[in-house]
Amino acid sequence: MSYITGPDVVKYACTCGLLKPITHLYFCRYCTQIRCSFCVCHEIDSNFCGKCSENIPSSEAKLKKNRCGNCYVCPSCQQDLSTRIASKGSANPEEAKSTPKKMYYLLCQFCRWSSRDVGIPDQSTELLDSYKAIILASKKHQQDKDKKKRVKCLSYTDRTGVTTAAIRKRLGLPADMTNPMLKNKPKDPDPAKAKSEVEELPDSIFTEPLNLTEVMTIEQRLLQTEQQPTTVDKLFPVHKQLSIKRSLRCRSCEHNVSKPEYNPSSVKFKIQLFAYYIIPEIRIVTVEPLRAGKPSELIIKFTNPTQHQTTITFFELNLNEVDSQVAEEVAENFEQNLYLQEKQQLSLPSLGSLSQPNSLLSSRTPSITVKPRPIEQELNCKVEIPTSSFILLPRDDAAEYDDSGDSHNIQDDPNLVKWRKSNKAFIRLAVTPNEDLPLNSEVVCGFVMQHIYTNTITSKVENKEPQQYNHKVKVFLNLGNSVGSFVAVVSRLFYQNNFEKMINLGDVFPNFSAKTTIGDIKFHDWLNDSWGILFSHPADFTPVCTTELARLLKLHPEFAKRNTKVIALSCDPVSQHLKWSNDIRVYAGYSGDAFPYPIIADEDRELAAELHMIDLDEKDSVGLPLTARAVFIIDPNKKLRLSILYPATTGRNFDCVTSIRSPHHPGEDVMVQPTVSDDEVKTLFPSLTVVAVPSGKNYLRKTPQP
Amino acid sequence: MFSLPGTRRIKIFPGALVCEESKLRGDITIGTGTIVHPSAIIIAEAGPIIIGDWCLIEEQVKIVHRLPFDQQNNENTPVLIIGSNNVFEVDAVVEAPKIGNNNVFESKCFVGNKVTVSNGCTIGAGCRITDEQILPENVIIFGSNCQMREGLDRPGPQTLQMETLAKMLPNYHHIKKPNMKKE
Amino acid sequence: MPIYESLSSDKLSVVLDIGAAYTKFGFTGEFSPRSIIKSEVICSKTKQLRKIWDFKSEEDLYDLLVDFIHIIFFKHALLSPKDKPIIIVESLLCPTAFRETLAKVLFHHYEMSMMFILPSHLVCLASLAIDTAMVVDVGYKEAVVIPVCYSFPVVKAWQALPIGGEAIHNNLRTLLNSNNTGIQDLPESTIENIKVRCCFVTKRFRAEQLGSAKPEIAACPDVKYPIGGAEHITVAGKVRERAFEVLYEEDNDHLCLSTMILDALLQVDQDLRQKLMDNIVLIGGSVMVPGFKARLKEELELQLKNNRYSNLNIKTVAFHSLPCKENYAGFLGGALYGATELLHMKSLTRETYFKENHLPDWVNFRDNVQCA
Amino acid sequence: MELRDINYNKGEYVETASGNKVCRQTILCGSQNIILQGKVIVQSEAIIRGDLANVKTGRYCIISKEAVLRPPYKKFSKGVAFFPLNMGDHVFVGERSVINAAVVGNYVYIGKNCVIGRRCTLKDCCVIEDNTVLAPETVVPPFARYGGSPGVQVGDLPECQADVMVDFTRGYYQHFQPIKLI
Repeated sequence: MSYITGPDVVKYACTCGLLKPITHLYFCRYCTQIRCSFCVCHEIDSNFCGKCSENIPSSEAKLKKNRCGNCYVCPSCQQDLSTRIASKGSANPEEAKSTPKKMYYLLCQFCRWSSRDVGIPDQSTELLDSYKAIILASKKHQQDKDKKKRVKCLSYTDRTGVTTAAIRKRLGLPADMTNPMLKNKPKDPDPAKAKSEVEELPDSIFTEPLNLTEVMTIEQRLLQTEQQPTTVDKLFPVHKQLSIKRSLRCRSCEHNVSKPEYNPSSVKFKIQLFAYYIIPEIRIVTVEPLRAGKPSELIIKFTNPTQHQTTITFFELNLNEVDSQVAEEVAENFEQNLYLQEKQQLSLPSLGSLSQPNSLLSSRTPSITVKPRPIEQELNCKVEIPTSSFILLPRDDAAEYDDSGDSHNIQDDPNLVKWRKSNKAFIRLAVTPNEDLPLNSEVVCGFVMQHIYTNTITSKVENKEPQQYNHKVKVFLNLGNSVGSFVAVVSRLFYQNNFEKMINLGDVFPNFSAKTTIGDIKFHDWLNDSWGILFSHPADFTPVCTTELARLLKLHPEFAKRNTKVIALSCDPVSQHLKWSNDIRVYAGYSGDAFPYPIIADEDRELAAELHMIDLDEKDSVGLPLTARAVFIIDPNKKLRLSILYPATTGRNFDCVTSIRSPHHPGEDVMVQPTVSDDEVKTLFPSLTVVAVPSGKNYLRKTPQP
Repeated sequence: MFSLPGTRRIKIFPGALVCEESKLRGDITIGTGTIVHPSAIIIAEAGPIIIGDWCLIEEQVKIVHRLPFDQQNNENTPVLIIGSNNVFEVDAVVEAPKIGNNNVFESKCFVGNKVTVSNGCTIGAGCRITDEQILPENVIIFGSNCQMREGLDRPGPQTLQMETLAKMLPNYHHIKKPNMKKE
Repeated sequence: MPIYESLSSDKLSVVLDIGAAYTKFGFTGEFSPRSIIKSEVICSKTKQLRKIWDFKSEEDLYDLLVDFIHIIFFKHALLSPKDKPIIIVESLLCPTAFRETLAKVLFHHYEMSMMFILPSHLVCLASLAIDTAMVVDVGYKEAVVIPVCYSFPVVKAWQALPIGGEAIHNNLRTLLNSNNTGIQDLPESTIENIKVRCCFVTKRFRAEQLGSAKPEIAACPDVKYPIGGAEHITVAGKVRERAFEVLYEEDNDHLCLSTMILDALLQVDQDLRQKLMDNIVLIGGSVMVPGFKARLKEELELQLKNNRYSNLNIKTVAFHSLPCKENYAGFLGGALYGATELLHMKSLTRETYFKENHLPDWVNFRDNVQCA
Repeated sequence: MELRDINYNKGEYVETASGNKVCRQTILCGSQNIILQGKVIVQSEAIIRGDLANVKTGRYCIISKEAVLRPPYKKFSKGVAFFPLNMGDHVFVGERSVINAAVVGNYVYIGKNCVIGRRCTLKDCCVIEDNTVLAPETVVPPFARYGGSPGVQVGDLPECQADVMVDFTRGYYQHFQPIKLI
């Protein structure tokens, strides 16, 4: 999956020093080195049209300017055009009996541009056929002429491919010699005349309104490179650009590492030395939350893609140590190349025109090997390198259909191998992010994997046994982001049930300062002497939160009536809050101008941690926990009166919160607190009614709402 | 929510093919020849919806009659009139308050409730039109940036396709019975 | 007819003009580029679209160019680059870092056989068959004026100002932001499209009027420009007419497009001045806007009456009309030159490059000595 | 990353003898015209319009939630005909994607929320990114990565894409497990 859509988390180091996922690497079995698209030589194998899937010989492609003769792209939106048939009655009414002519026109099915838009008349097949016939005839004529010409003036140049220019170059003629062109120049072209009159702006531009649908966009203009018209009535279809199939060649040994089949729609290859088929694939299965300086368990999966058993051994990865052997080899190669080229160049003038020309000397000049570069990846996590190695069984395609249990009997180190099935093994490793790793940074670890590469092609006849090599690969794993220290603290709090530090009901609510949508505030100052409701939501632009906040928006007058200030909180920045509050207003159908209550932006989750309203199960896109849905009610003495904590997934009913602030619906009777003694009650609430309950205790005492 | 049972408020004219598996809510009138595929959703929330003749409404289409917030709570409930020969392709979401004739709403387009659609418009696949505007006739909207161009003429009606569908669909689906007489 | 033969020969070589905004690519002997593509590439490391010219270091540029040249050859030219010649059209003011990295990419990575570097100001005259002209190149990043006298670019007279497509875009963005509240961060591609679809170079008196507090004339009609399907902005008539004014308004040093041309003229020998002014050639994508030439002529004639330039004694000003679109004028010159045998005589071969490990450059003393 | 287990409620799915897992909350019209070759997963609220024409999928196909497979139609002078929709092996169709293609090759990955226009041909080994809109009758060549609206080629795929897709769809099938009651 990750190869197709997700980010590449496991990367292998190519010999040239670039890091790539295994799918993008090649393995040259002649050099037993990893190669990638950067350090191999690309060559064009064949040209084809992506629309009609037809191969086009390179000579024809060149002639047609690398475009397909039959397929067109839309000048308006650059999609392929479809050919439509329109039947048209015969022009002569007398020939009414004749079958209606089939007329063709081009239509873009995406933007509905058609060749009729720009007044290209519909084409009949006969016309097209006749044109084709003319073209064919002229081609044949040309070919005949070419043939004749060739026979007639068979020259030395034709036979050897040595042209006068090449000889002149070979001889190293001075550059300032008279230009041979001048001799042959038939006539100097007339120099252009500059004009002092220039094209003035038409007056209509100042008065006529502009119809945007008639003016082309820059992309449309540039598609027609030669004319670059500006108005849509000059949009003409463009022939479709061809695509290519390419083969890849190792620069060191000149062997192909990839060569596709000729057929454009085939996905098979004649030569396929892909690393994915040769080198064991590594995937991350699970990794425990990573904390700076703390070891975590990492489980990775190895898959053996080959038909041969292999043994995997781990080594420490040291980035500073240059792979000396490779570097030397390459340097040598490089020098050799230079030497070779120099030799060629020096030897040629002396050999003169008698020797074979350069083009015949060798079909290819040897390639220059790409210089390896240091790997640009920092490691910030240590891997405990296992001392033991393990065996990876060969791949068995039949086993895919075999549902019965595994019948292997391999003695595995149980600390290393967690589980194995056919050619796969799940390996347990211990990783420790560096002590000084900052919060929420990407954790990358690496190691060297050695596997056994079995070369099945035998170079010598007597040596029938497949050769085996130990091949080492540098592997880098991106383990995701480290969870920060404070989250560690919070999670420890949660895990150890250490709730002493939590604010209890009746405690003074912390006087924090925070960034909000109304600017920076100090909580107690903001409250002044009213009641306060602080509530948190997991994230902006989420459905449940929007409905909650919208409900609150509607209820806000009710709170205001009760001398209660409302403030919201989440981990999103202020800018997000502001945008979102517009959404809420629209959703709630709120008519007021300003958003009536502020929203705190607790981006670093400090407040959330302090108030213990983190939901460890809900994480944002970078893996940081989100705030839960908490509600705190604070009285004018800044004491916590009530707290509710819902998980992020569950919405709250804010009508309920209103009722907390005044436990009954408006107009209904209100309960009197049991702490108020009966005597006091009578003085405070003269219209008190006591509800009789079976227990005989007078705790249900009601009074009309004050 | 509704006091009347849903079916009684749905008026289907003869010749219309409305699959049972479609979801129709509220006061909806469906004209002659219109085909509603299974799992299409039509919700008349703010007021009645009248769909004209020969409209094609494919799967997952959502036609919602919902007013913009600033027009809600008005006393008079406006009627959403959708003209004839409109095509709503798979997963198109249309909330426009007024739709003319011969329009094509391609797959996954979204037309907001501030957009008035005239005649012969084509809303391209995946286009999201929400800005308050009246789409001129024969306009074609396409691409990720909702580029506009003027068409030569209105898109051709899908009568041929609908004839085929009218023959095929009753073989496979339960069709809601027309409950209106021809006018 | 060898000249004809070379034009139609099978041996086509790639001609490349890597501009700051757009790259013009095509083959020798052809009259228009095969394609004009944005000079940007998806960075293999960050997976983000990056402009070639916004490179951070030479190594960074190397990687960007490798990817970019790959696209040119394998998506457009459909040609294996190994052992093929290439023609590069570049400005005389091209930074050394860029040139050398490009040479390194072409010779080391793509193993091209030879590289023929042509100065754009000179070669664009090939299609006009003239040898003396005042060449004004208004590109994306900057406008560069270099007089060419008898096929020799008078480099000492060069003038350059950062007024080009980018400056116009920034100006347009500011103008749009000031009368469209709530819409910010329009992508540059949208700004560019607003520029080419709505804006034009207005006449001088109109520009002055519209720039004043109380214009006496009505600006051209406003345009309602949709941004996606959810929003639209109003491109006011004033904005449409004033977007290009950055090119003509004198900056703090009293420099603008017209003064650049005349300042360059001051550096040239007296006898050549009138001839140069009778042969002004405008190239670069930014000069293609309607009204550009007319306004420039107006401005030049006005400046010539100014004290600063009165001793130039210029009577007439005349412009050439190129046989091609101005944005690929440099390319066309390269394609013409590249089709001749000069390609094999004058170009830098891979062998020489490796031996000398040096790319000839006019600013390099060593190369100048050789020339002399 | 290795795939995590994808759990489903056993009661909601029907498993056939050939290993197809089809959700009960799907709309399979004209089921006699739908051929699922085996080990195919059809998730909830997916729509397959077998009533219009034959729909055939290969082995190891995944039809995600709310995806629509709809045979394309073609206009002729005499009327409209619906064409069969053929899908190869190892194809993944993302959530809410609408497939009107005529042919979907083997080893094809179609992202979420895509529109594949009428009579498109997706050749073997191609990837359609999320939210792509392919115009009708588009041909996507092998090893191409398409994206955007209108869909254009945005990149190339590695040569081993076929095996990557085989591995992905097989892995998906293996990880698509009923919830185990503890």
